[in-house]
Amino acid sequence: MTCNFQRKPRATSVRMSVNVGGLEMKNPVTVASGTFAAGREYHDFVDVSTLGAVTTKGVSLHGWEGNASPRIAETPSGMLNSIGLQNPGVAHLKEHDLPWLSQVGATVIANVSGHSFDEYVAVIEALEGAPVDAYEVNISCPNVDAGGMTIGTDPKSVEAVVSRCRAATKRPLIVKLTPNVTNIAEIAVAAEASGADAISLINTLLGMAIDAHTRKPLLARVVGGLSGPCVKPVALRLVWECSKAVRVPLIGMGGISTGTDAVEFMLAGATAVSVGTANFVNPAATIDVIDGIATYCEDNGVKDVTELIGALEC
Amino acid sequence: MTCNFQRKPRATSVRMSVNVGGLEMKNPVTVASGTFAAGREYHDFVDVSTLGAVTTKGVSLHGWEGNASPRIAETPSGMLNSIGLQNPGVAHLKEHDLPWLSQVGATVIANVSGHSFDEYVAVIEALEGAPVDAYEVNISCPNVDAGGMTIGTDPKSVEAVVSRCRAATKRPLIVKLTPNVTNIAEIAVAAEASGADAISLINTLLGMAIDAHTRKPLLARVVGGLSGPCVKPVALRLVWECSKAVRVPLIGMGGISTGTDAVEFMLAGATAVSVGTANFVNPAATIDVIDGIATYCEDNGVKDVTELIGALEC
Amino acid sequence: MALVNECARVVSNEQLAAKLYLMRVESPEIARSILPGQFVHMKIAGMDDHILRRPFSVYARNAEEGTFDVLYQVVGTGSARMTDMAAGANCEFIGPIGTPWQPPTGTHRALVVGGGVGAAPVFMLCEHLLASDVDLTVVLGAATRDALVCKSRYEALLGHEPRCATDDGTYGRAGFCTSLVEEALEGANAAGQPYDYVAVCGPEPLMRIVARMAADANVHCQVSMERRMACGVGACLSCVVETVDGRRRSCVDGPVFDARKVVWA
Amino acid sequence: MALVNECARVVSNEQLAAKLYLMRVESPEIARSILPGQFVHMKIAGMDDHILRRPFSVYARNAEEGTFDVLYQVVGTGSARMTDMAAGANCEFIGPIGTPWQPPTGTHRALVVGGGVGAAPVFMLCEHLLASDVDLTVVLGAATRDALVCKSRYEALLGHEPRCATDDGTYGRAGFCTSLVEEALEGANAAGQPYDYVAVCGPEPLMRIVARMAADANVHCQVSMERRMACGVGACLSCVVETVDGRRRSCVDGPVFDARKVVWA
Ligand SMILES: Cc1cc2nc3c(=O)[nH]c(=O)nc-3n(C[C@H](O)[C@H](O)[C@H](O)COP(=O)(O)OP(=O)(O)OC[C@H]3O[C@@H](n4cnc5c(N)ncnc54)[C@H](O)[C@@H]3O)c2cc1C
Ligand SMILES: Cc1cc2nc3c(=O)[nH]c(=O)nc-3n(C[C@H](O)[C@H](O)[C@H](O)COP(=O)(O)OP(=O)(O)OC[C@H]3O[C@@H](n4cnc5c(N)ncnc54)[C@H](O)[C@@H]3O)c2cc1C
Ligand SMILES: Cc1cc2nc3c(=O)[nH]c(=O)nc-3n(C[C@H](O)[C@H](O)[C@H](O)COP(=O)(O)O)c2cc1C
Ligand SMILES: Cc1cc2nc3c(=O)[nH]c(=O)nc-3n(C[C@H](O)[C@H](O)[C@H](O)COP(=O)(O)O)c2cc1C
Ligand code: FES
Ligand code: FES
Repeated sequence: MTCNFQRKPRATSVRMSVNVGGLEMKNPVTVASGTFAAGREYHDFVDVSTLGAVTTKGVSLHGWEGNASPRIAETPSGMLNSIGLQNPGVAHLKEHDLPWLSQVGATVIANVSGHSFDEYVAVIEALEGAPVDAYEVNISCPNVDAGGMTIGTDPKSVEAVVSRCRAATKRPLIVKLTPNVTNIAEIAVAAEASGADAISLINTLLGMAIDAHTRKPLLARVVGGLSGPCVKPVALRLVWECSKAVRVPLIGMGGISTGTDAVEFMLAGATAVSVGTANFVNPAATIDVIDGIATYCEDNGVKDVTELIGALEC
Repeated sequence: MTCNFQRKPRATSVRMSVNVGGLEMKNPVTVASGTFAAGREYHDFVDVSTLGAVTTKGVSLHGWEGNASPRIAETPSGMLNSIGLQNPGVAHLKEHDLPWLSQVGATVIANVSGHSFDEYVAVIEALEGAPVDAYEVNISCPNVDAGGMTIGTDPKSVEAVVSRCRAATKRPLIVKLTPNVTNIAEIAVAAEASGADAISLINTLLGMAIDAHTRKPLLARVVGGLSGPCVKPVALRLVWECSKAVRVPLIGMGGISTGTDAVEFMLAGATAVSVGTANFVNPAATIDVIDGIATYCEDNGVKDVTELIGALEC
Repeated sequence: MALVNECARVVSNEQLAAKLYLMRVESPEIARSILPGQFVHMKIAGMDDHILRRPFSVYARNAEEGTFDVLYQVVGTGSARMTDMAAGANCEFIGPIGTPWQPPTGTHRALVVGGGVGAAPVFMLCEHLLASDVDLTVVLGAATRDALVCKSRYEALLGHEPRCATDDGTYGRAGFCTSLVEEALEGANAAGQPYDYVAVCGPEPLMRIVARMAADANVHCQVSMERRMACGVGACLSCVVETVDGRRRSCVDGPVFDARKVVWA
Repeated sequence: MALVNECARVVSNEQLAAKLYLMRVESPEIARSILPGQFVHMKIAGMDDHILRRPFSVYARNAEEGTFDVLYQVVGTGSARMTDMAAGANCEFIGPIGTPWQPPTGTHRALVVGGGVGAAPVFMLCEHLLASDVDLTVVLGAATRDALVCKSRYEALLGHEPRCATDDGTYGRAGFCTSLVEEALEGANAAGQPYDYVAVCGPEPLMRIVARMAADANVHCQVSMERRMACGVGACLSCVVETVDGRRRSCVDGPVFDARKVVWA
């Protein structure tokens, strides 16, 4: 019978801050876009200003209504979602969410979506005056028909969209990649060459679930994105491959639930990490991950968390 | 305190046989190559002659010694392996395994590997006189440096190897695809166009696991192939995508442990299924899957198991 | 009211009928603050390959003793696993979540309908209505006599039997409880004492029909919408309900919705 | 001997020392047929996200009562979960697996070395050697006094204390047990009564050193090699050991190998 209210990371002597392509984070832990809304829903559990950053739910120019229900299904050690980037549009984000985030003192990464190259740029332009610390350009959502993942699987379109976003802002520009590709290194190199300051990965793996009894897919949209612990091996491998292909820092994600998981991603080459699906299981997962990283560092004589980045021995 | 010795499927009124591109199977259940050796190791648990087919471990011309240890790691609801196609060569298969399989009356799919197009053809040629019912050409192993997956990710090389194998045999030719590609349909179409009688999928997803404590990868080869229940959503999605792209029958696999899992793959478009990692958990998994399919059919008024193929409603 | 994630302890967990169980947990913060119609999001221990929480309505609570009750039906892995939880077992609940039942101010006569396990989420509402001196009619429906597991609690609360229907006719009216609802609405109208509030929880077809009847009778009606949920706190947009105002989250914009706002499937 | 997958029942499961437990299970088929050095592949219930079985050597068996014992150390998820299994719990074992210890025919004097939990897999070998009137020396090593949990069983079997060493010097010889092994080999040679068989089970560095000593003393030596295992029955090639004859499966070509064949890492 214990409750913890609005947890914060515990004190540690470890230097926890990291710099992700110009974005200063007080610790290496942010949240995966779409799993934390704009922070308010989790503020009862976690003081969101103590996170490395809050990454907001994907936002488009005028908002989208997303896909039909059911939108989720549970799968072995994971889940599928086909939310379809439901969002009320960038104006709503600016009016309702960013002021609140700014007021509580959170570091903010705005996750940007679009159905066209123009829409990505328009969203960034709309946010340029707002209190946002970095952009994460989502070219990897498997749940929308136009834009999203289709852009992120071809180096040419990656170059096109990233260079246009780059031209629209001087703020740190993070590009979020899809794992559903033959050669992630090629995509990462294209993003880097077009001006990305950092790369985040992975978005969800495209998957499907079927109810044998009804003979229907469990998701109304048939296919959806797989996330959670089950994808961690794939995510780690992709982060490791990217870390060998590019010089820009990486934000690693995919199934991170504990400090140890986060350390594994950092060893594989990530500078920061995102906690996604784990928030649904444990609403204070972000704080547990931050504290877990600190414990690992303390136990292993690591004075500065950046010593972990790419420190895998192989 | 119960033991079952050498189980066989129970009797059923359901018509269970399927035809996979010319290969007659008494029921839709075979085993995933590399998880069942050549059947003998499981014959204490399962009468292997009662399976739809026994798919043998990948074989190369003169044998390979595989990768260094450790070769496996457990991951959430799955496992990674980097066996690296260790095998004693096609002569050994012909001398020791095929005669035994033939003697017990098993239907046999020989899984064929090679480091070069020539090697694939040479293995098939070596097996032409031997008691083999079909070939499964593995162009999707993530654990070897030459051949394997590198061939299976490019439609051009798929065409090259499949058409050469096609020319070497009149027996049913199954081509096994890797899930580690951007566009599975394109690969499947290339295989079909080059003469494949059937397509099997998925081979393992490329993944990685790290021991944070030692800072080393858990596999000596760093990366390995992910299998087991965790990959089922990805496998189902790929089978469904392929079933829309090609007309040849599909053998579906990836995380199948129960009859219900198998039914899901058939609804998604598979004509037959393979049981892989589940054998390690439950050595009689194949029989449980066959019986489970029969139960599903009985409970749902399905008289012929082929009614399930592609019967997904969406 | 702030949400908490409370580490709770099972006090008792007993089978009431086929596939129907009652679990009492000690969870003082949630027991203290939960309102009728709100729910909790439960982390069931020991099913590590099933990662999501499971949402359950609160059937009753005892604020002083710091306990609340969940009436649950075994439908799958999680609910099956719950039946194994013995007294003393630990589990985690996020709560109290969602919009409570909100009878219009000045409600005099209310009709409350619970179908199947939907009888539980309306019990605290009935307590509240009686405490406010509202004239209350309760209709319960179930598949069969033995599944009417809430009847005795309602009897004790109301001082008389709730109106019951069973699909198989083994108790009360034979068939769906919608016929009882229709009669109640018509009777009240005929008597010139129409209801001013209808609350219904149960399978979606039941709620749709009752909502239609209430609309026809011009009575304000609320329904409790269940969706598959991931976060349970409004963050993930898994659980949306189609409404005339667009897609709304059933976890925090609901589960209780104005029936006229819902666009039925 | 055919392999079986036996659904067994826990008879008892008690803690012997820090992180060391003894489990007795009723599993008549395996108890009846298992040979010294063979192992079982256990499916631990209730850890559904950890799909693989765990291999354990059999410490002792009672063929009449149909039980066998496993001595296990808590090192991770599975072994931790095992500690929760109460008497009456079910679990599945594949067995009996692997090559048994094979003292050369005509063995007169044998030296058996068990390091850590490696003391368990050699116990049935010692029973066998004594039954065959072999002159037997047993050396046990452990980290600390309390971890010498097999000592009393060996005492009862031998009629005297085994030779013991503890890393921290809290019992017997201080330091690694390899010094006791060296002395035994040298003493036997000096006495003109050399050993004709050495069996060793324990951490790989210990086995490597003992194997070296035995080779130097020209004594036939067997070792028991542990590898991470998936199938446990010889099908998957997960568990290979480097040998002079190439890569061999530790599950069925071992776990007991001729020490001269092993190519140490
Ligand atoms: C706000 C709310 C309140 C609820 N209150 C109660 C209650 O008081 N008592 C009770 O018995 N049940 C209640 N439910 C339903 C309960 O959450 C599901 O029965 C439970 O999650 C099933 O879990 P499982 O692991 O047993 O089933 P699973 O194995 O996950 O699934 C079995 C079946 O149940 C369906 N299902 C799964 N999750 C849900 C869900 N969230 N809503 C509807 N169907 C679902 C699946 O589609 C599937 O057909 C409530 C649901 C919601 C959303
Ligand atoms: C033939 C054989 C006989 C064995 N006999 C015994 C015995 O009698 N008593 C006993 O306590 N242990 C024995 N072991 C080791 C035992 O199998 C492992 O300790 C157990 O599998 C660990 O499971 P876990 O889930 O607790 O650990 P995990 O969480 O899976 O892993 C914890 C640590 O143990 C290591 N590990 C996991 N599996 C193995 C393995 N198969 N071999 C070696 N290290 C492993 C991992 O690398 C990791 O460092 C034996 C192993 C083999 C191969
Ligand atoms: C419900 C849900 C919604 C998501 N929405 C978005 C989104 O709006 N934008 C985005 O870039 N990624 C989105 N993602 C992907 C996550 O940010 C993350 O990349 C993925 O879930 C893997 O991390 P995890 O396993 O920790 O959840 C979403 C994931 C989930 C589960
Ligand atoms: C230990 C192991 C060895 C494998 N060896 C082969 C192989 O030799 N040839 C091949 O085509 N696939 C091989 N595979 C892949 C499987 O055949 C199968 O495609 C994959 O494991 C997915 O199915 P599953 O999840 O049911 O195991 C191997 C898989 C495992 C786990
Ligand atoms: S369940 Fe996440 S928003 Fe409702
Ligand atoms: S564990 Fe599979 S071959 Fe040894």
